[in-house]
Amino acid sequence: MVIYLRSGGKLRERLKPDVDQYTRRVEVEGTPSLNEILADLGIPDGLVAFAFAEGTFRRLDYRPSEGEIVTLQPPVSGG
Amino acid sequence: MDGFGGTTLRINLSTEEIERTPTDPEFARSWMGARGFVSKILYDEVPRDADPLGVDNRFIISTGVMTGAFTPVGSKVGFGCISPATNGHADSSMGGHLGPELKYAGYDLIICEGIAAHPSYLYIDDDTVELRPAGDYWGMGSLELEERMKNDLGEDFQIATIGPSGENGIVFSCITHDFGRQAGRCGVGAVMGSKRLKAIAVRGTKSLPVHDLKSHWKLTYDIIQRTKTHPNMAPWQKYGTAFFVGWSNERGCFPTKNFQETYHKDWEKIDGERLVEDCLVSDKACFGCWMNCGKYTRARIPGKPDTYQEGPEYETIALVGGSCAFTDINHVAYANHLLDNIGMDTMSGGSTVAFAMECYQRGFITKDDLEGHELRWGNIDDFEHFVRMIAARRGIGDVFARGTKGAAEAIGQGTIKFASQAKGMEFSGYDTRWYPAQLLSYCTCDIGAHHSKSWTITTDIELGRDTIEGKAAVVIYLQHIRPLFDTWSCCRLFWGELDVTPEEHVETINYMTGWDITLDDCMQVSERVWNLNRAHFMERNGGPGRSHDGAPARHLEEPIPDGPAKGKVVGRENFEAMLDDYYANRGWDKDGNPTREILEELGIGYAADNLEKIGLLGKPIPGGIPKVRGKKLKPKAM
Amino acid sequence: MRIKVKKESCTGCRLCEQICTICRYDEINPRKAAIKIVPHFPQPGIFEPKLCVQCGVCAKECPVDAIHLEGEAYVIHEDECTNCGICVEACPIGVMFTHDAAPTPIKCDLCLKCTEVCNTGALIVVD
Amino acid sequence: MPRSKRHTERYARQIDTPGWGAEGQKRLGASHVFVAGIGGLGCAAATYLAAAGVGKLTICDCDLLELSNLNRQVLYSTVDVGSPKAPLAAARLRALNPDIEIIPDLTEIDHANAAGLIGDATVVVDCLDNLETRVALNRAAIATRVPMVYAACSELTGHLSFLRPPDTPCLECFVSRLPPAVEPAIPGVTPATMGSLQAMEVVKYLTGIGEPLAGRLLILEGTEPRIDVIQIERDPDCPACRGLS
Repeated sequence: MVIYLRSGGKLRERLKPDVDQYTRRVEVEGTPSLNEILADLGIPDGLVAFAFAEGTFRRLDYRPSEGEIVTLQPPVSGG
Repeated sequence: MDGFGGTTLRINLSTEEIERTPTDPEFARSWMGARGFVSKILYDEVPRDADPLGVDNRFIISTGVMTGAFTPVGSKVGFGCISPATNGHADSSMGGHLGPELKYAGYDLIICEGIAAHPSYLYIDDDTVELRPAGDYWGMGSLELEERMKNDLGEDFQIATIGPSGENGIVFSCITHDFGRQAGRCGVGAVMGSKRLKAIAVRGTKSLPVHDLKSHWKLTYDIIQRTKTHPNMAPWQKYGTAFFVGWSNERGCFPTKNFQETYHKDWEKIDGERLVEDCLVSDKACFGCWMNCGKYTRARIPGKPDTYQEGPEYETIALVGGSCAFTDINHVAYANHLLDNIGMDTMSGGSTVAFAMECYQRGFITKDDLEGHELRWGNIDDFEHFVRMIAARRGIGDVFARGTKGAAEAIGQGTIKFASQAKGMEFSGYDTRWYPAQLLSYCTCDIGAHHSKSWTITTDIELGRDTIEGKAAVVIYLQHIRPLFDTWSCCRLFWGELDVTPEEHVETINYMTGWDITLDDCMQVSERVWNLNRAHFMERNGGPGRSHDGAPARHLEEPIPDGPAKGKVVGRENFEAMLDDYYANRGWDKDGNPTREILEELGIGYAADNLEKIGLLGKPIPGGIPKVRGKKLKPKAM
Repeated sequence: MRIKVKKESCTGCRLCEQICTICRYDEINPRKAAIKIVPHFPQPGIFEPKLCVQCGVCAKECPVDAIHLEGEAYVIHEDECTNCGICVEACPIGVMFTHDAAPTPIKCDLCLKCTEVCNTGALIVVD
Repeated sequence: MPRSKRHTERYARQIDTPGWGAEGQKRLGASHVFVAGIGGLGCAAATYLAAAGVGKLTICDCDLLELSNLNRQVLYSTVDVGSPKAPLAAARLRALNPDIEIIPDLTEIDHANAAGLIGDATVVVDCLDNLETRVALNRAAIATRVPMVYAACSELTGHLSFLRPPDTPCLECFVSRLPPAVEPAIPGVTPATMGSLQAMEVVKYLTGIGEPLAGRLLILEGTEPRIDVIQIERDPDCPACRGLS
């Protein structure tokens, strides 16, 4: 199936967007978790803190469904 | 005058006259401070038939040579009067910040006489001294009032207060300061209340004159650096005196169920470790002290409001916790707060409730006497209700307001046997049946039973707990050295626990004052005070002296039923033999009456004249009095 | 180098106040100290040491520039100070103290003696 | 000028905000806001809270000013480098609004002292710069039941939420990963925006205007730019607020 991963910030470099400036189309087999998808894309642990999809917070054990747009968030704790 | 505030205040509460005089340097040198000052003034001024709670008693507030001056550790202030508990000399001291504040305001001594027309408080702001109406302060609890007065006058005033107990003349009423420091013993709070003096507020902003400041501060500075790593420092800082609960239990001297037993099987539920782990809010030190033995705590009991208090300290844990058989440190801390706020000494107060609990256990008092309540061992609600009955002098509370001796006399039926007191003041938190020197210490103590003047648990262990041999001489030495700290008006613990020598204390006094005195000179002052207090007690209470030194029957006759000291008891014969030994070593005759020879050697021949007039002067000792009274054993103090 | 205050370790003994006036004025008088221990009792039951943190606001506000940065401490020059009290008002943490018998406001000059007598870790020197 | 007239004039331009009024202004004046950290977020948040007339502001920060702070921490001057930030900020804010109480506190916040520091505060504003201290503050806010307005920044990304468990998640319900060890880039505009939004949440809460950002996380992505407000929920296994009710 196909899902879309988005990122506006520095994760973009790792994500290599292709749909537009922020979004990458990813083809996956079965219903993998975000953790598994990120590992396949070679995005190291620790770069993504959590994600959200359709206005809802998602942990990285979340399994996106077909066509879902998932926005990734880096760890943010500065001030 | 170097080393002193310089001014003595005399306040006639009846006429509101306030007289300021320079403190007499000769007087200062002869009596040095707090306990010493008090002893001399009471002896000179109080008519022998004066009612302790009447107009002729004096209420004295006194600092001493070491107070307030970067010393180890001049935090103390002494209160003096004729005690309503013993009808003799009373001095009771407390740490905190009041003493130093008084000295920075310039005062060595405040002598209050008469009785105020209305409830009042003493207001001192440097040179401004006023007797102000107490208004609605009267009736307030000690701790509540301190908070209120800090709000009314400002945080930089140091406040001492009495509670309802002191207002109502309960003989074991205390004076409270700094949210948990007390001049607890001898009923000084009752005398303050009898003067209608609800509180003292002091602010002092002056510099304390010191003769040789550089040598003075360097000495104490070096002592601080040296003692920071002393092995006793860490446990004292962490647990304070509560550390000794386990120690005392192991040695079979922890009062339990009103001294029926001497080992509390649940001691681990009320010891220092429980206190620190369950209740500690902060560590709290007196002025100028780097050992911070004060533990400020919060007690939490379901269904009751949380209370904040300093302590409980060892003595409170022993005489409230052990003696009333509590098994939860929160209950002991709550009881501590209750007694503090109501204005009762936790030692005599705890003991008096424990005594009542035994009376209840044995059926001498019943529910009918207790407004339908019970008085069960270890029950905080029963404890609280009974304390409130005493404070308000309701019903049988009025009887127990006289302390264990007074209550036993009123109840009769042989209850005096289990009143652990001497001269009308309750024992400190150490049972004596395996510790004969401690029993002698209590019974010969000039203010009534109190460990502050002689504590011998380690001495008894060192010399052998089953013997009386050589004990009396050591007790005498301790009765001179330990009260010396009350006379200098500093804390005893730096000597006892951190090996700061008495000689170092004397050195600091010399730097401060410009005097050139030795420890022997100071020990003579201490012995002078002891003998003057003895003479004074006999002049007030008749004689012979020996008749006032008796021990409670329980400690002479009733073997300890269980625990590490099982089967131990001092025995009447042993006790009387110790008294003989004690009098001989003091230069007193067999009846316990001081001789002219000793009184004159100490420079108080006038006391011999007075004793002679009433036929109580000691008979001359064949071969003369001992050259040196008392014998030093490597001291270990608490 | 500065003095770090650990409020929760303060036991309110005020040795710091005493040594401060001994070293500053050759006098024993805690009211003239450049450090002040404020108790908060009966609740919450803690002590608060009030001590200059060398932020320099006083020096900025001084109308006669009598407060100078010397090493890491702002120091009042007694001969230049007019004792006008503006710095006392301006101090953001209320640690410029006054005393009737002191010629200028009283301010910490980082002599560090207080940290030497403190036995609880409430006042420690940090770089 | 008498204090009452000065008061009216100072707040004249905000008091007519619907729902604010004299009552809301009074509530602000009676409030105590604890600002944890006076860096980029804190400078913005504290400035607008002081200006708005919050009666008592505690500014808690143990750091000394560094030159590299000045790209985003605008309460300080270049000559202040090396001095402690909390009193400097307090002096500036006091000049901005002398009618409120500002208490600088140089205590380093940790697990042991955080609850005591918060004390009687009405609201805590989390303007800290590291996760460890944020967690200590979060625990203390839970223990004292004081609501906390959280914000955090990295590059052009910012997060914001109003936390008051058990009604909302706590910080540890949704911030579960340790950040990378390297200090993130923080252009001044990001904390300026997020700190201002924190002040807005505090002011709303104190005056009672509108809806707090409760149970929701606002995510600012400055690059696109885009703002998302997503639903967040309590983590039943949260180490900080599990079982709280």
